[in-house]
Amino acid sequence: MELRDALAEHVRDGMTVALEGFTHLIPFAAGHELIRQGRRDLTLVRMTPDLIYDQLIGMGCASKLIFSYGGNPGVGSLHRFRDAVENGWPQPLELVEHSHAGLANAYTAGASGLPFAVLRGYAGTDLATHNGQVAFVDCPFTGERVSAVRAVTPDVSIIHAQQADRHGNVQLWGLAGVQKEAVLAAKAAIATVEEAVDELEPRPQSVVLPAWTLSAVCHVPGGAHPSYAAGYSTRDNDFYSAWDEIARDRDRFLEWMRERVLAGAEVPA
Amino acid sequence: MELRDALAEHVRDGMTVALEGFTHLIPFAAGHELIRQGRRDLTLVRMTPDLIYDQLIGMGCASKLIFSYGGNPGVGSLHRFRDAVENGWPQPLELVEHSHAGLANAYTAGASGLPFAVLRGYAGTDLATHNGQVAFVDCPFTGERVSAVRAVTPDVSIIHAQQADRHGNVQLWGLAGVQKEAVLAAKAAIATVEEAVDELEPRPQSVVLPAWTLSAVCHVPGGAHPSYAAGYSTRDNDFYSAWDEIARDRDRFLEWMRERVLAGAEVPA
Amino acid sequence: MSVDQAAAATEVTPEELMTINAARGLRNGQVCLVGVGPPNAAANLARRLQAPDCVLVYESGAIGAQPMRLPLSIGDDDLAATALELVSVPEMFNFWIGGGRIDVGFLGAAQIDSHANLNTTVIGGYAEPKVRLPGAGGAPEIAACARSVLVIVRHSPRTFVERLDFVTSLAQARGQTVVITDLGVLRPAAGGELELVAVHPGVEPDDVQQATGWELRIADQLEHTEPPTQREVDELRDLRASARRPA
Amino acid sequence: MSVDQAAAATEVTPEELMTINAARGLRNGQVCLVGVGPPNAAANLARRLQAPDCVLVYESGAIGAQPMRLPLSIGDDDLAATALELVSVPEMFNFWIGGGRIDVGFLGAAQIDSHANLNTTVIGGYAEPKVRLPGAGGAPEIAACARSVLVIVRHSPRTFVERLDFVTSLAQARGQTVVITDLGVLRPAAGGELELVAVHPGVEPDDVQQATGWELRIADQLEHTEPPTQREVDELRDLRASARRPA
Repeated sequence: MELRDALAEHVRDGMTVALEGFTHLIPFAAGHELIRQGRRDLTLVRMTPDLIYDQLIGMGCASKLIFSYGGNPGVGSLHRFRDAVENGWPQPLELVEHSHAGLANAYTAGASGLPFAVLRGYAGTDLATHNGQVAFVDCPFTGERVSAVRAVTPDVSIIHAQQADRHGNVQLWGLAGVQKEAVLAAKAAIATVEEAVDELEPRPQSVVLPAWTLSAVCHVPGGAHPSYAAGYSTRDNDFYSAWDEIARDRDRFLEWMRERVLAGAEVPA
Repeated sequence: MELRDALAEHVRDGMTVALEGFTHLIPFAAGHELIRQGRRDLTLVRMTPDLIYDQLIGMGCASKLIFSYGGNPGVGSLHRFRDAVENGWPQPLELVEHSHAGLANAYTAGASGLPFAVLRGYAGTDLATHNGQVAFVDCPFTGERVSAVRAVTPDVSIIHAQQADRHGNVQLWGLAGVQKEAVLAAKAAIATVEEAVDELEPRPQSVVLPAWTLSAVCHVPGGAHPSYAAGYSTRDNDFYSAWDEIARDRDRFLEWMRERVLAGAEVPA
Repeated sequence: MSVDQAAAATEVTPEELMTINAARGLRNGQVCLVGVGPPNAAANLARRLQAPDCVLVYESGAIGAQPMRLPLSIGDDDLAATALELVSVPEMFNFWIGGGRIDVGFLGAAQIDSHANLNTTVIGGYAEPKVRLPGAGGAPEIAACARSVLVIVRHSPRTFVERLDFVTSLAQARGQTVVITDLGVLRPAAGGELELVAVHPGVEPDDVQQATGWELRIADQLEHTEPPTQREVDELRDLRASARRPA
Repeated sequence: MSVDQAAAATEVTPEELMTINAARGLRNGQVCLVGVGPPNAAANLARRLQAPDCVLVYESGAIGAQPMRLPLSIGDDDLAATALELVSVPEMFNFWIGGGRIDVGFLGAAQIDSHANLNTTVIGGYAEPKVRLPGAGGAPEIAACARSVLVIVRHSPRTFVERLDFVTSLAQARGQTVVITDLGVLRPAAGGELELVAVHPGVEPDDVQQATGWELRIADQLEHTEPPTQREVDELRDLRASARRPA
């Protein structure tokens, strides 16, 4: 299926959408297509918003962000995210802010069909004060107080993986992040893949998502750039560094997006 | 390390001990060694007691059982388990009885350092009435009532795996059951392995337990028989069927245990 | 169906009759949670007949298993070796069963009541049981979370009881329940009480009532199941024989 | 230590000084949870010096990573490729961090208070921040669950503040906390208030007080850290250069 058609069919304005991938396998091509399709008012969910959400936020696609770490890893700030929070540009961004453990468990609860999950954490921090999706419950056996996070159940989750077979089963390997949980927590799920193969070959440290857990599978080689797909590409650390300057200035950012994303062709930066 | 020495050092009368392995990789050799060492008053934990706990119970090693399915898979009853529950022979057996989901989550809570876990299940059943380690909690966000199980944290967990490397890292592959959770929930953990290798080679569908999560690793080829170790042996279904008759009669059972287990040599049945 | 195609009802065992009728209910693409015994045979029989692409899930952690032989236990090597994916048991129960991804869950029982609640725990009192049964296993969550539940159980007054000695699994709240016995087929009517909706060839409604420990509701339009075909019987027997063949 | 062996303090940058002092605290066999930046450099420096067998864990899911080069992000391919095991992020936080299996957790901060509570969320008010920082990441759970926490942070009155604008991570409840800055080393005294226990070569206690936004407790027996050795500096610089070398 064409990525364009899959996203047009499944993602509509106002939906809650998760593009997952923890440093590795971030579905950039799908994010760019959402920008081209002009989606608005999305609630975006991601543990690490990374450059992809910096771009979606800067292009005015999102009104709310559920996240746990909003930096450019190893580089510094996400300037478009900061501009939205600090100055409301191009529009205000409501935040639902977790720790990594909190958001990971919120996905896990969603994948398990549970309304919440319990974990250690949050006690005594200001995170619990500002996030209505965090609460505390008492252990019915020991009386100990633990924290609880509300389940996250995206309307659509989108991931990038290395391979799909002819039945539409998808396999990813290497750092697996929270992708299985994001897919299984969602009402619909879309995977872009580097390669279409006849049969999946079992691999070490892999995650397989059966075809029947996915709504669409799209063949998009290089669809994780500037993130990477182990076995197919390496992380474009230079681009991550260069983004700092591109995103720092609103006009420079808009120009880059017009040239590199809106123009349509997915070219390596 | 010799299995005999590892068990003598770590397992003492009255302890809570889990021997895990879901059909696959059941640590029979370790169970037999516990019988030879004459352990008493153990609280045994296992999702599927299987033949190994039928033997430990019948030999009077256990006073309490935490479990979720006490049958001989595909064959029928565990007669020594039944005799203990129905007639108190050779001694009464206190039961803490879960569903699979309940006990799996109790291990998971233990591995996570949490006092309890939440799940769907138990509502309306008599299981909740008779098991003090099951309760109900209300979701702090939706008000929905879900069930809760108390964490299981064995004093010692024992597993069987395919390989250990020269550093003591252990790898198992195939059906992985709840072994990782059992090891990480326990205060001490022992692994028996089919083979000692120089380096572990990454494999599909494998679980690796770093050396620092284990208290002892023992080289015990065939240590899962009549269960099996994928890649090394197949399940001895004939023995599982034959056990029905051996275990049905107390004298026949005791004779078999004397000849095959107490005599010391681990011979294939 | 011609007489040539149909195997005489007397030729098949009660278990074969239940297994064949259970297999008929499965369709391609359905995700089936399969346990040991008749469910295992029924699901694998369906794969040989009308549903080659139904997805078999075993609570041992095998997803999309395609066993060549009939597995004897749910942890057989053949299941793991042919599965699309293996997951841990906690993941199986949390993400796959608890997460509501099972279309058809198979269950058996030592006792069933008029609302399809099931007992697999004890006959007699819990503290001093007359017969200690294996217990719950995955049944309570399969009953609670699968989209539909298929109970396979032999019909007798000792099994179809007015009051369970122990409620191990609560009747399906979420979707459909079908109870397939060696006498016929029952489904919950409005209100949840089981109703006899079909009888097998040669079985009269009164035979079923005699084997049921409560006053049985019988559907106005009682149906008759098709007798097992020769192909169904042959494939089932070949499947059972395969369990004893080396891989 | 002879002058020959010691690199002159002026030769090293503040970040190098912090990194070298942090690396010195690690021992073989310790399980270290490592983030980006100085912690990453410190842990990998320790592996080249006194602790070749310390175990590196990255919250991205890599356990026992043995990177050849200094990774730039915690999700670099080199970490995954050299790890003993990769686990999902939920498993990392539940079983490995939450389960209390980390001996040493490294943290940084934009603000730290007198009890070693940390802010990585905002400068200014939460609703209308002056500076929006990245946020929590894994810090709150590392702070709560690791056996000891090593905070690496540059010393300035803007960072060492009387009152945090936001409490992202609560000070270590379970074990030891050590704060390593470019001026010295602080540890909680009885009651939990940080106390200056050591200064780096050439640093006076008053320099540290000037860079601290509250009245600083100073240990009765104030120690002086050893100056970085030439080997420490060389290895650290080679490590940093390695990040830019192809694999």
